[in-house]
Amino acid sequence: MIEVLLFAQLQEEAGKDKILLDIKEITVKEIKQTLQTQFHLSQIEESMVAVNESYALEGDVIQPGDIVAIIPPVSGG
Amino acid sequence: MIEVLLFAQLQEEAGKDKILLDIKEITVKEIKQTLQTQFHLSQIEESMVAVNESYALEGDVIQPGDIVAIIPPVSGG
Amino acid sequence: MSVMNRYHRQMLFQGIGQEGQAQLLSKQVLIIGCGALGSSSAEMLTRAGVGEITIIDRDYVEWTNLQRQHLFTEEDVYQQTPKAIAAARKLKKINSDINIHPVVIDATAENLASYVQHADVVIDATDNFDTRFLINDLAHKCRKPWIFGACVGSSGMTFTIIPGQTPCLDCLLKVTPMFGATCDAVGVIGPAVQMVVTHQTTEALKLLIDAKEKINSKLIIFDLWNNHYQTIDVSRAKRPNCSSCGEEPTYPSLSYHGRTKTEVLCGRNTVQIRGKQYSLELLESKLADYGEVKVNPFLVSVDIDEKRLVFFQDGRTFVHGTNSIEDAKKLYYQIVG
Amino acid sequence: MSVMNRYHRQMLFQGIGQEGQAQLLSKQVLIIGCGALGSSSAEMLTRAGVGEITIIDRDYVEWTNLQRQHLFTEEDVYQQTPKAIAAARKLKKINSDINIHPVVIDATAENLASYVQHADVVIDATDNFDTRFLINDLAHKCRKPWIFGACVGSSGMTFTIIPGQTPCLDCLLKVTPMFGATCDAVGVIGPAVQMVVTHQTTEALKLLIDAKEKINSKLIIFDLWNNHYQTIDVSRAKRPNCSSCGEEPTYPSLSYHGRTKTEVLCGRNTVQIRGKQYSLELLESKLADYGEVKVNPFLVSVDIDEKRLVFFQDGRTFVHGTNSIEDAKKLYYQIVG
Repeated sequence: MIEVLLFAQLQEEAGKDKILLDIKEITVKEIKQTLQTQFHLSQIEESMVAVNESYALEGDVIQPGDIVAIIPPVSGG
Repeated sequence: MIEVLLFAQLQEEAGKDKILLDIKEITVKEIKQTLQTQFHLSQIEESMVAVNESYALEGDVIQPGDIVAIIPPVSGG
Repeated sequence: MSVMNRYHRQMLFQGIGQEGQAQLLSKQVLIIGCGALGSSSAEMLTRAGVGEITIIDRDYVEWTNLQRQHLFTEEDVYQQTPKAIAAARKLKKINSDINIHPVVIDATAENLASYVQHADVVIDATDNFDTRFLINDLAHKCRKPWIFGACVGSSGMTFTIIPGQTPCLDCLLKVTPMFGATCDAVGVIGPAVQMVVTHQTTEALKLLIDAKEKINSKLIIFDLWNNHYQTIDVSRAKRPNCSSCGEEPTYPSLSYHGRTKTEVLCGRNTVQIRGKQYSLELLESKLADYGEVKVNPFLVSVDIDEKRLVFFQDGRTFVHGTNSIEDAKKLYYQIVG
Repeated sequence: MSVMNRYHRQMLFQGIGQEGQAQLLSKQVLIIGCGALGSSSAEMLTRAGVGEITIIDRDYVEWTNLQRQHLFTEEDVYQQTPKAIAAARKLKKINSDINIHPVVIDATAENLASYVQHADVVIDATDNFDTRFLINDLAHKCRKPWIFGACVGSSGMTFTIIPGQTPCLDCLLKVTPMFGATCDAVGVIGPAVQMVVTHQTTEALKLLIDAKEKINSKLIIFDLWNNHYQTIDVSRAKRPNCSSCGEEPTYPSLSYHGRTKTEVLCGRNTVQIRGKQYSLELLESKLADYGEVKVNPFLVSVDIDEKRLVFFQDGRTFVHGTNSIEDAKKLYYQIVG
């Protein structure tokens, strides 16, 4: 299982703050596409991704057991 | 290595907020005694202990790699 | 102006919405203590639109408060305004739609009971463990959720205690600590206060709108200066035989025996406090920060400003130099926490 | 009264002490924006005794602000007091020993430069990415640390950006986001604001007293309602060829081309804003929350209250129904963030 945490406006779009994906291995780029397809997240392309509290690049591989945070641009203040 | 985080007044007494102990295995009760002897922490007896973010009992065994938090009674408000 | 407009951004937040806002406006919160934690909690809940807020505090505003206690100004110090009153005046200017009840009393088992009974949520903003254990017992007796919070230095902790569900303060600490670190002894920075209040307020909002599944079940401990933040699973700490939250509770803080008692010793300019029995050795080392300490096998004494405190082995403390129970207790809790 | 007495509890805290307090009193902080983040930052730094605090904001106090923006009262709404002025009035009552400079302007590349130049630390309390990228470029050009902060809903994030050391905002976001979520669109709760401010203030104190080894090197992201808190190591994000913090910086936000430009269209009761080029499709879905949206292949328009916004494909936006650049920009940033 890969645990995906959604922050801010992405929660509203997905209707939840946490998603469990039953996937073996997936790149950051691919997980963005998967989430985009399944949950129609409008800003996933512009979102930062962190895997296990570390900034991730598009080609990084996510393993089962990893915790992924999807952090969209937030501008309120 | 066992990583011990000290909070609040214990930091002042120990002169640091983090202690690394090169110990194989140790119980919660024993680690309290060890810290007491080495750093003269006045309130370690009354402190809560958490191992890997879980409340620990005196007999629990701490392993290398564990993160231990020592939380003394704090009363300010 | 429309009430709805005022809370527009909060109603837009999906977790609260219009329904949640209506609930907030119909609820009562009791804030015990109006120092750093209490004044900020009161401000945030007032802005959020909680319908009724009762604030209990025995103290007045002083210079050393201004560094971290929100709502208070220099004028409050010059006027020596009681904290609950000073807070209420500011809060009414912020939100005239809700009811603020300032209560200037020293919280005791007797006078606190009816306030706890009428509250939907109780917020701990006290500065000593005696009052916290009193709250713990009263909250369990009345089946009310309460939100523990405390801070010193750059550290703090908070935990939401729900009767019949979570461990209670007694479960967590097992014994009443001899001393809790106080801001008077170790100091404190404003952000440590705000961090505790931020979590307490969030949990209060969840409790008030009955968002049960969102309540944080973990104890939070942090240190902002050293960049630590832990969320601790404390479910193991719950004891079925706990005297406050167990199967046959005795509520020890509410019994005559368990209480800290005070009396003015007539004609002696002295207040006697009868509380916990402290180890004289531990006292000796603690008191060294405050002034010259004298010790003999029966007592420890220290001079602080114009007052002298004498701690006896049997749990009695004399505060010489005052006839005011409030002043005496204040000094006493500054030291023992 | 003795200044030392006022800061006693903060000087007792070992991390600051007497020396640290003296340093705070000699330093300058620039707070850009005085909404929710800015008003609370200003209050905490004022109480902590930072010697000079400059607060820049173009806006005035409104009803919807009171739910989360500290310092402001109902009276400020009735008077439509500019936020920076309203804040400064309250702050002077809290601490008359320090200097507060309220500045009521719309921040631009020109007028912001000298303020950044004179500050020891810059705090981001803005509500839009245009100004944040402006701060990012100016801070790197002037080699000043700045503390990014933002929040919506129950979430927020903050990161301390130190030129020559950490990644910058441009490194983190790679592209300027099309839209940042705003409180006007998604709502916000007070604790989310305070959580960001708590971290920003702590980092500001560390920077001001030069406690370098204590600076939090991680980006903090949290969600209070859902009980998430992560500290993210972003060191990998730093790009040597970054146009703001890289080896050959061009500071794109400071160039004429990179700036958002505004002009009043004479006699048309309309303001033109020339900014980023937005995807009309994305705009269409975003704008649906605000009112009826009309679309054709060249533009998207929406009516909001008495105004009409028209977004063109080339990055121009018309705000019909006003001659005020301030009003037009405010509405524009409420939507695009």
